[in-house]
Amino acid sequence: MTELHDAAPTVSSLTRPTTGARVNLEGLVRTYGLTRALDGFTLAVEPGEFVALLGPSGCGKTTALRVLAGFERLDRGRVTVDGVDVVKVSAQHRDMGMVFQSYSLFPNMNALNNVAFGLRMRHQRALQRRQKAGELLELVGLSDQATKYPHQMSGGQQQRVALARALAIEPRVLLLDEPLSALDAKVRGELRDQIRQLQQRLAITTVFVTHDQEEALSMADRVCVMSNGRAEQTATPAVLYSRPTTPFVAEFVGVSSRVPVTPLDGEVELFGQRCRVRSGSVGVTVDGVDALLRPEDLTVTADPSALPFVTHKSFLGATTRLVVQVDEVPIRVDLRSDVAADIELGARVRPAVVARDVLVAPRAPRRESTTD
Amino acid sequence: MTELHDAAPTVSSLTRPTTGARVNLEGLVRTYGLTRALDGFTLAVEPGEFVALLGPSGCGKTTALRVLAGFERLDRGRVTVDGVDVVKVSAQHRDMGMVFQSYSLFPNMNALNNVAFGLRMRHQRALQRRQKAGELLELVGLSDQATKYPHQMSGGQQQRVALARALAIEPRVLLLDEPLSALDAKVRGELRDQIRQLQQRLAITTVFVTHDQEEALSMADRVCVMSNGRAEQTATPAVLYSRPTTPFVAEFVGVSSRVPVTPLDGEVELFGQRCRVRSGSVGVTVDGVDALLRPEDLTVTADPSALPFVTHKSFLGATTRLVVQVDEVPIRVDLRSDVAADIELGARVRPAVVARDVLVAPRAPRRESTTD
Amino acid sequence: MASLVPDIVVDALMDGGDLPTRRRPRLRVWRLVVLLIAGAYFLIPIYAGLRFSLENDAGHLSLYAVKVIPSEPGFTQAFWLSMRLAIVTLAITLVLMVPTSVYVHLKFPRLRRVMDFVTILPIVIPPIVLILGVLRAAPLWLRASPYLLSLVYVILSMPFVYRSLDAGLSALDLKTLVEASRSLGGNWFNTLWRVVVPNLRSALLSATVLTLALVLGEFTMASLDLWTTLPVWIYQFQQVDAHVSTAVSMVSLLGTWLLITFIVSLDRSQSRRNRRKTDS
Amino acid sequence: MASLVPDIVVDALMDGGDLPTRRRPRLRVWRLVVLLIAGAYFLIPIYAGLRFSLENDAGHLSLYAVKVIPSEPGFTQAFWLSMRLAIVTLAITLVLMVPTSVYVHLKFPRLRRVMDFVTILPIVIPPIVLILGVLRAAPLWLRASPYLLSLVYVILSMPFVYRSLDAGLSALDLKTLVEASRSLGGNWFNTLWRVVVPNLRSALLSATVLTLALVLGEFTMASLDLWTTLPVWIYQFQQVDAHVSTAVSMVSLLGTWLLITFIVSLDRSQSRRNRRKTDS
Repeated sequence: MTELHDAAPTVSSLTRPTTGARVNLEGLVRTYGLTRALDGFTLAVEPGEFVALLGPSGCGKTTALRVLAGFERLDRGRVTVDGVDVVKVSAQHRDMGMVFQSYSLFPNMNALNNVAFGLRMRHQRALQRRQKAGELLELVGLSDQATKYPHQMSGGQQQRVALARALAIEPRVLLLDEPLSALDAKVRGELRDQIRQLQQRLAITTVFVTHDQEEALSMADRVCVMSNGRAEQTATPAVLYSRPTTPFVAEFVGVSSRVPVTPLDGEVELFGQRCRVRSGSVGVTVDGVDALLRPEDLTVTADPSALPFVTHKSFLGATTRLVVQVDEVPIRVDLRSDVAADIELGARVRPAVVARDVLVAPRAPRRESTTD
Repeated sequence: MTELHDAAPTVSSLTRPTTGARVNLEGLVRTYGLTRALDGFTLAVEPGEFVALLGPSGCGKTTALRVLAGFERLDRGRVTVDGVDVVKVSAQHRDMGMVFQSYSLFPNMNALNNVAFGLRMRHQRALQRRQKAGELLELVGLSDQATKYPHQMSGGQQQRVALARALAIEPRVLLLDEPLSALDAKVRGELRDQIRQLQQRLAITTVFVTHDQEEALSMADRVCVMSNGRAEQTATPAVLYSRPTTPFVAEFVGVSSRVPVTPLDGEVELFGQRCRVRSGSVGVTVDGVDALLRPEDLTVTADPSALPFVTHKSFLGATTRLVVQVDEVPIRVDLRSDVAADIELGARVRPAVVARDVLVAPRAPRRESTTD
Repeated sequence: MASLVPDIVVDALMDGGDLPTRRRPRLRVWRLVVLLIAGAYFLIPIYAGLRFSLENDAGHLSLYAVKVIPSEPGFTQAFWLSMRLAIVTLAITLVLMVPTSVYVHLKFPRLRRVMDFVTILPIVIPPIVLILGVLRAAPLWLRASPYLLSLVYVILSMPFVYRSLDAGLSALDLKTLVEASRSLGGNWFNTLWRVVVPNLRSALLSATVLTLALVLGEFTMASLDLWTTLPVWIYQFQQVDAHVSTAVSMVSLLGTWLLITFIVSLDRSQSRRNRRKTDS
Repeated sequence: MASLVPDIVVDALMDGGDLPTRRRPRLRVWRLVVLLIAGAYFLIPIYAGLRFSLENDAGHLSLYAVKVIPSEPGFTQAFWLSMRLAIVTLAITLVLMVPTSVYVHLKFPRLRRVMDFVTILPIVIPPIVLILGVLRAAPLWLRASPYLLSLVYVILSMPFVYRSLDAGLSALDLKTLVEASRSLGGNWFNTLWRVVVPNLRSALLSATVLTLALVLGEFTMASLDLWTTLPVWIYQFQQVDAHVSTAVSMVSLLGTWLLITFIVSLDRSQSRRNRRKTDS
């Protein structure tokens, strides 16, 4: 975790924020046989912005990235970088640095030569490219690994070299294709911080593909939630979390408990309490809506005379998550761990809403218990 | 997530809590050449208890589990189940159900036959074992997958069948060897809940090996943190998190920021504030200690005249994590997301301790920035 | 190489059911191209042979060459000798190689490199050198028996057989499967018979087919060891009647292929049956 | 099969540096056992051959058989014919198979099954059938040239060569490497030459060694096509002087092995050099 201590290398242009490119994807369509991987996908990325594409597998997020990189043909739509249409430009000439999910380092080259490869392709002199590659390895904290071959490095180190390699060509756009998904929890967390830090320091326009919402929310300036080849909602993590504009986003982002409610005059009744419906709540129809309750929107107090009781209790560190059975519906509640310590498994409790307002969404059909 | 709705199958003995076995591992030693994988490891597991073995790779946690399962020879030490020494008993006769990290289902058998395999080895009749296997598939919510072959199922489904298979033999002890580590974040979370739920319902003694502290803390009754083949501390998640007894545990469990302090009369000064040292803090020596501050122990208030400033900001859902630079030391602080919304990146802030007391540990040598 | 034969004959030429829709049309064309090239390599010679064997000396179409085969001097003996050699070789090979491969994989995975080395030797050593050496080294009683050839064929088939088994075992995660079976109460026999072998079926079939093809087609060793196996007989009889000799080689090719198809179809029906029943 | 040869000769017999300590003592014993068994299979015949070639007719030790080799009638021609065939075969094979394998892997991974099938055919078709068919099908001008044999050897070596390349390519994650190179500004030539081929070195060497071994050792095809390659000469000369013939086969074995060792050592020094310099 101490990579935060890293002194910035005292070298050259690397630490000066370059101006990132503006990227526009407009109405992308890509069809494979009968499947539409992209179905009118549109996204605008500001210069220097970090945008995450988030969605379940098969939602088209990787296809979108590969279209941007030039690896995938487009049936319809426009891709512009700083206003210039690049659809006809081959991957080789797009100047986009890409970090792949699997370890994509060239096995026959050591770390330094891997990083220098892009410079070599740009016909830079040996001395120059070696110096630049060295600087980049320093930037990702791997100066001491320069002569190591990929197979001699850990997964996390390899991905950092891959990052350095992508940055070495001073790309106009940095593309990250689930670069963390093959790593251990701990390494993943650390690399997450490091990527975000570097991206901010270099102010490079970045598109990041992930299926892990935690990753997307914690790293990105804006998150684009995708489904069926389309952008469902593109917004800052906080807005996405608290004000989803489509039922899909409401369901997909964050952990929620669903409680059936009947809205009346912009209010709903929950646990005997009247709560305001959050403005911007979606699809409030007559024939049934659910309140979507985040675990932190709720609290419970011990009350032996209450009917709801605690069925699960799991320690999360600062908070402890309880699952409370209310009228056959399991409700997730996060309490501060010291508060939760007094509540036993099986205890009778009275739930209450602590949020200012609650999110409401059309009632979902009960999903089967098959979790995947 | 809705597997919590599962009605308990209305069948037979499965839902009746069986009495789990008591397991004792005493002074286990296992040497490979010059390396001691186990170096006097001791652990007592109560009947029906769920104990997690947590530690970095190479700490001996898997070896301990394999010794218990009978797959690994022991150089010294005793393994007793309900008081009976089982060291000489072969794996085949130990009656322990095991779920492996990788998909260990027999590829040539469908789900039902996989679950029934253990019963077949016990010479149960076809009709009987088919019924029992069916009940177990129902228990893990996969009745509809009975005739599917492993390659036709998702990773999560395979692990649930593996769980059903391990439970089918009504094992005295359930052994879980990182069963979730190969799965996606979402599936992992769901399966985590399900395993814990089943374990509690069946009250089966369970030993769970993991390197993921979140998993260990959220699932286990007690967690045994291991290092170098020894148990560092065995305690409930809450105690482990708030009262680590060794520097290793303090460092390994949870995310902490280290701030150098000078203890005086059981107090330390932090950000101009005097704080009590937590009772049980370890190794308070004269020549230098650090306060270990959890992100939730701290808060910050905006103050343009302050020196510390926000270097990172990442949205975690209910909370937002800030990294605040205080005298060259980065400090992690978790704020409620609505509070943190008002604090910009780069803003000057004044940190403060909100915890009742702070944990103190011997100063660690600055680690290198190589994160793995 | 493990699943070669079952994959080949059945799946490779038909459309795999799980082929993504998008690739289908282009793939079909390419598949056709590859098969046409393969055809030029293999089918033209076979066609030429077939035509020649169906001609009489005057160049007219005739079945006489095929009809007279069974009555030609020496044919029956050569045929049965080849069959006996094939069966003996196959038996020795499987009994020797299956337990060895499983054992090495399970207990001494690091030995696999040595095995790789040892089993490639028969390809790297010129056959003429091998057979001359064997003939000099073998004791007299063995040199007098055709089954010395079987021993040689066991060696020759080793590269294919070992690599088939190795690939099959590598695809398995053998250690975990064996441990799973053990922890569920399976003894070693049950573990091998119900867990390991069924999952090696493709590899075993592949090994079997390759061994049979090798034994039924081998010429150098047999002719140097002075035993008239089927290929040697075909060669010798060419001087007597080239049409008949070619007809025999065509029939032998057909026979080999029928045998292979039969074995592979055994595998297919077996796996289909397995899939149908829920509790075997 | 990809990394067979480099692994084999160097690593398999020495102790791998990364061998876990615990397994070492037991492994050594087992390695010895395997090598002893392999020895019984291979070294005894070779020893017998060696002894025989170093004896004169009277049974006394003598080097005369080795000394007279170069002056024996036909030897030089046979030797050079074999060499020429080896080089031509190798060239055709590599030029044909390398681009094909890379292309199939990259663009049509589903075609790999068809390739598996096609490239196994030469093993499944009895050589005697193949050569008889080829001889009937080939046009006259080609039948008059020894290089018809090269074409046959290309086919015969296909199973080994394709499988070597296939294994090498499968170990690579070719698609990602190619895309990484492309996105860094590499054109197709640079991508192939600097990224793909260097990482296939082991596979290419393995393919080369197996092809050379096959061509230098093949007897059936050559003798049926009536060309006196080295193995055919050895066979024929046995009737003239068995000692000399055996001596030649020993020398040819030695030659093949020296060639292989040389090629493999090229690979080793190459990779060591690569490892030493930081910017090539």
